[in-house]
Amino acid sequence: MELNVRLFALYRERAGKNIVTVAVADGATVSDLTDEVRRQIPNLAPPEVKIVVAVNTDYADSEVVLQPGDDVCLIPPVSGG
Amino acid sequence: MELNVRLFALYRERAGKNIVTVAVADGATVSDLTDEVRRQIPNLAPPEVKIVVAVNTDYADSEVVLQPGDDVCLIPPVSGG
Amino acid sequence: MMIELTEDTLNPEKITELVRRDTNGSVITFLGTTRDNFEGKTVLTLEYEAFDEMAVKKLEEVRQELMAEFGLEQVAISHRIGTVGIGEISLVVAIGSPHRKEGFNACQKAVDRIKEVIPIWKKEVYQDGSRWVACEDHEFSPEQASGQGHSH
Amino acid sequence: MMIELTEDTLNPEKITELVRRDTNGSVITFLGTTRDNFEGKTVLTLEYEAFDEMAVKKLEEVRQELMAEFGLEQVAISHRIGTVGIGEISLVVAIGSPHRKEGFNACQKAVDRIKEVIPIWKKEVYQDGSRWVACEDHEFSPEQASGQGHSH
Repeated sequence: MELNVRLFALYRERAGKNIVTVAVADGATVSDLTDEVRRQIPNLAPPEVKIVVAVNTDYADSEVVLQPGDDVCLIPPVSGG
Repeated sequence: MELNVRLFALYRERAGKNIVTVAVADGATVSDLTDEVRRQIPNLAPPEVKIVVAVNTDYADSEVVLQPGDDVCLIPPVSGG
Repeated sequence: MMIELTEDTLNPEKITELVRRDTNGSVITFLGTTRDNFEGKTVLTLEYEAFDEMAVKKLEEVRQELMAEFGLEQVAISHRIGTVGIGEISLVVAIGSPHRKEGFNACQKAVDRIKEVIPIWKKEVYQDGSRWVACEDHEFSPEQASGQGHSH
Repeated sequence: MMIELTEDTLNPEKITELVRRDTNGSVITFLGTTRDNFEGKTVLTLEYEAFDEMAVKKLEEVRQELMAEFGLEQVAISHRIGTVGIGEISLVVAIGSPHRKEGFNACQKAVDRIKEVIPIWKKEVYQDGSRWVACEDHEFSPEQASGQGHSH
């Protein structure tokens, strides 16, 4: 399936775009997705940094299985306040 | 010496006046003064309650020796805020 | 004025402005407001009485203590006296600081100290009488129990 | 509105009014204001970016958590986004409570949680570049070091 992954702030600037379209297998997990994004955008985050993912506006663990149509967003380290 | 002792709030109401004039010996302490005030106004405070005294706008321990002209005030339990 | 004792309505916005700086990232404000009830009794209004000269002096001492202890430069305290209606503000403490941690700590300590050492007294007026309140932190002290017993 | 995410100037007085009640004795307000410096560099302005839908949802979750944990009913949070000038207010947290202790605790925790979990990002703009800030509580994390290296 194809997912449109939204990027914010630091990740958006590093990628040079708001949205990256990623193809993953059916049954793919959040972790599979971030692996694929890293392949497409190698400078997104250093290897030692875990990329935090929100699925349908909630933080999602790396084992969460993705569904077609999921709203997937990559969340760089937050700095509100 | 004679001292004009100012009363506030609860103590003022119990005494029915703002100021009580108290005669104490030269060299009298804060503790001597409160003993004398208690004699004059027995209902000012129950015996188990220590009457807090300010001398010249600072809290004064019971051993402080009073001087003629000292500004002496009795401070009931505070409740600002 | 970083210290104020006044019969006028307190203006928290003005007091907060006093402690804002471009070098600060945090402003903590405490508003003490008068409550409409005490142990189930309806409070109609409150009367604050102060030993003015000493109260101002002690407020400034508390302010200086806090600034020294927490390394702060912006601390403002205003206390209202006289008649204060229900829901109105009786105390404002505003602390500006580079970071919030010391601001929160200083603000809490400020209020604690004010309630402990400032010669100000609050009288709650009920339909059927009144009561001089003792500091809430000594709610069950013999003095306050006695204060309640003698209230009229 | 007890939760607000807005590009407009924040109005702390209005937000504070929301949490005042005649049954409450305490209002604690935190204002987060933008600082003019970072490690000796002059900050000209700041840009706040949010993942709006999730930020509003998470702010409401934090609000509900606090109300449950501290037994509170009056909690208001407003966060500004977009361009924010130096010394302006980026965050307001206001807590009304019967007594001050739970208000102070809840307010501190609210700010901590907001800085941990709300998907909002702050960019400091300098004369010669800019930097996405990582949460101050993770100031020396590898991610932020990398963020700094990549800033432009």
